[in-house]
Amino acid sequence: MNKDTAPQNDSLFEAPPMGEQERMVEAILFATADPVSVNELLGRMPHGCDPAEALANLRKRYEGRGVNIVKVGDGWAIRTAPDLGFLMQKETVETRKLSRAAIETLAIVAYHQPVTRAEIEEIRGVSVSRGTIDQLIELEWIRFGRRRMTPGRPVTFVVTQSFLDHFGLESARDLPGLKELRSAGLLESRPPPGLGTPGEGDDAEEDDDNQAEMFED
Amino acid sequence: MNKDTAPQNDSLFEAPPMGEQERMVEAILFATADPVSVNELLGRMPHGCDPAEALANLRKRYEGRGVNIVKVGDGWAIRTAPDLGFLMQKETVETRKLSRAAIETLAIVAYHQPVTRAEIEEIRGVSVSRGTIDQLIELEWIRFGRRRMTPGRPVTFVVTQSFLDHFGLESARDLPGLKELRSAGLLESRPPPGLGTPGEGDDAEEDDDNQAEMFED
Amino acid sequence: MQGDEFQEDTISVSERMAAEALIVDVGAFEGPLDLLLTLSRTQKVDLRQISILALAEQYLAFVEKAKQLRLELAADYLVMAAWLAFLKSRLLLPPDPSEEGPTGEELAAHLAFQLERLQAMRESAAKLMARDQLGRDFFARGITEDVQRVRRVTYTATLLDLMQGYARIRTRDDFRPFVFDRQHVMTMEQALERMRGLIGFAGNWTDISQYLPDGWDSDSQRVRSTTAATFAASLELAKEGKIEIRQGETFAPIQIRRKVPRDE
Repeated sequence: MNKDTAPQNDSLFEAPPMGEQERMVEAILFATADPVSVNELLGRMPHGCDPAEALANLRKRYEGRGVNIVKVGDGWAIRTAPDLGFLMQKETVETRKLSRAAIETLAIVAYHQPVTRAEIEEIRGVSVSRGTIDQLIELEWIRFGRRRMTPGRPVTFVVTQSFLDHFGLESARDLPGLKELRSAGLLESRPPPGLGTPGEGDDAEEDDDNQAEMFED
Repeated sequence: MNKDTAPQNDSLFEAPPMGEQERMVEAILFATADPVSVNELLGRMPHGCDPAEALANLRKRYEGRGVNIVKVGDGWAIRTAPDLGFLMQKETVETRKLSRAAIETLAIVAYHQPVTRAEIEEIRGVSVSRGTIDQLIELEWIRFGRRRMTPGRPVTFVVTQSFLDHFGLESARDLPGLKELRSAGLLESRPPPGLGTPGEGDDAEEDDDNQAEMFED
Repeated sequence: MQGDEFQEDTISVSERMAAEALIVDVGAFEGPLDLLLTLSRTQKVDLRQISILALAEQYLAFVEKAKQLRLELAADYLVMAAWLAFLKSRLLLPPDPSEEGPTGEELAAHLAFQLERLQAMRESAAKLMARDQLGRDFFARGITEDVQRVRRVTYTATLLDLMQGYARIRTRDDFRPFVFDRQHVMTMEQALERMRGLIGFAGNWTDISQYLPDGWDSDSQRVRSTTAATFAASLELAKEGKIEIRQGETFAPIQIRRKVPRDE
């Protein structure tokens, strides 16, 4: 130990016992905002102390504990044991109602899967924001299905097992049909729309294409 | 331990051994400067843990060490041993010197809580400036308590966990001399006989009201 | 200086010096109660045994001196002086039975209580500030690890929400022609629904390809989908006993006809 760097404190007093020195190092490492070098310890502890030894003892003492004494650059610091890092996350769970856009999009995917984004937009009559899709994917309620083998090869969306679990369905086919919805009073009673052929032009594929591109970027 | 407050983690796994739990509590307490409640520990540790027991063990382990585990209100924190403060001159944060009015007001809130502004004024015999209350609130040493259910429903003030932390108190019951003051009847709110104390008329209640309103705006 | 001291024999030297000091420091007092507490120290007794009458006289003397020195005293000092003069008269005069309100003794006792309480709070404040303090005598963690707050938002939706959402879309606009959602795919259910409407007229064996909807014969994907759906629907209808189905040989056209109920 280079004693020269120690301040010339009152050398009439003997250095504190090693146990005390360990306490001191412990307190300094704990309270100091930055890693502390041995020289710094030497400067802060009473004259005659041997911080290097105290540090070595202390280091041993903290071996295998919840926090360890680790070397950071030239200094020493107390740090959480690496295997306990997961405790430093605090999860707060907040329950929110799904937005109307998300519910509708989810319903369309469930009833029409596999379905492209363009198709969802066509059914909803409004564009579907990327965020809505992302949110449903993040919730693990929808996932990407196969790409549609049409020009532009748009991605499709399908519902997931999580979705079925959440809504207590065995399969998406268990979703009540329009008739049931109607008889349950969920649909206005109205003559069922004919099983019409697509009213859209033949350029539907092109639309799909464009929108798929929009979606991609 | 009230296990009900634990998040419903996967209960298929057994709780970690007590030694591991101690390590976890140690890591969590070391990581933050603020006291952590048992409930918070419970929420952050794996399901089935008993943080109260782990805390008790850990507290024993740190007895006489350079840092100690101390109780602060509902929470637990690690603090350097008070006898080692001299090592920490570098860490000392220059705190704004509190005025006499602020110190007295703080003491009155601590010993008489919950206490209204009018009661503080009656005890000190002078009006309490807005700045004094603001300063104490800013220091996070006092906070609003419940409204008093008297006419005017004045707000009350109580001390905070930060206050306890700052002055090294486990709870407000540990305030120095509290018992003596109570047995001497000095913490009772004793209404002035008949005519009331000087400066306060019979409309003391109205005063209360006004002051509460003054404070509110 | 010394002559003055002997002339005023009602108060001691120290008391008078204290009073003078008080007057000089009048601005340092935090109101009349603070002044009274300071004055009470000159009695050098426990606050519980304090003579309120003597204190009232001290205070009145102080106010008198302040007036002589033409010091501006705040209104509350004068209010207190008036109140103490009233208290003094009550304490000195025998109680008047016709007079209502608290006795002089009661008022004096309360003032003594207030003084004692203020004193106690001052002492407590001093004890509090003398304690070891965080950041001065003991210290918190220097390197803090922020607890990463992972805010997990769970979204809920019920099956009802889902169905209502779907119903909402499907019933939104009356005038929009029904659009088949998947332009190139026909489901068995759709084919079935279509065929149920047509099968009633199919008395004779008819090629299944005749049942394919208009407009689905141009695109190969559409043809595949609608053929498969129609075929599956035919099987379903045959299972239900609604139609009969036949195929001459492998890859030969599949024909269907309405199954005539036995009693017909």
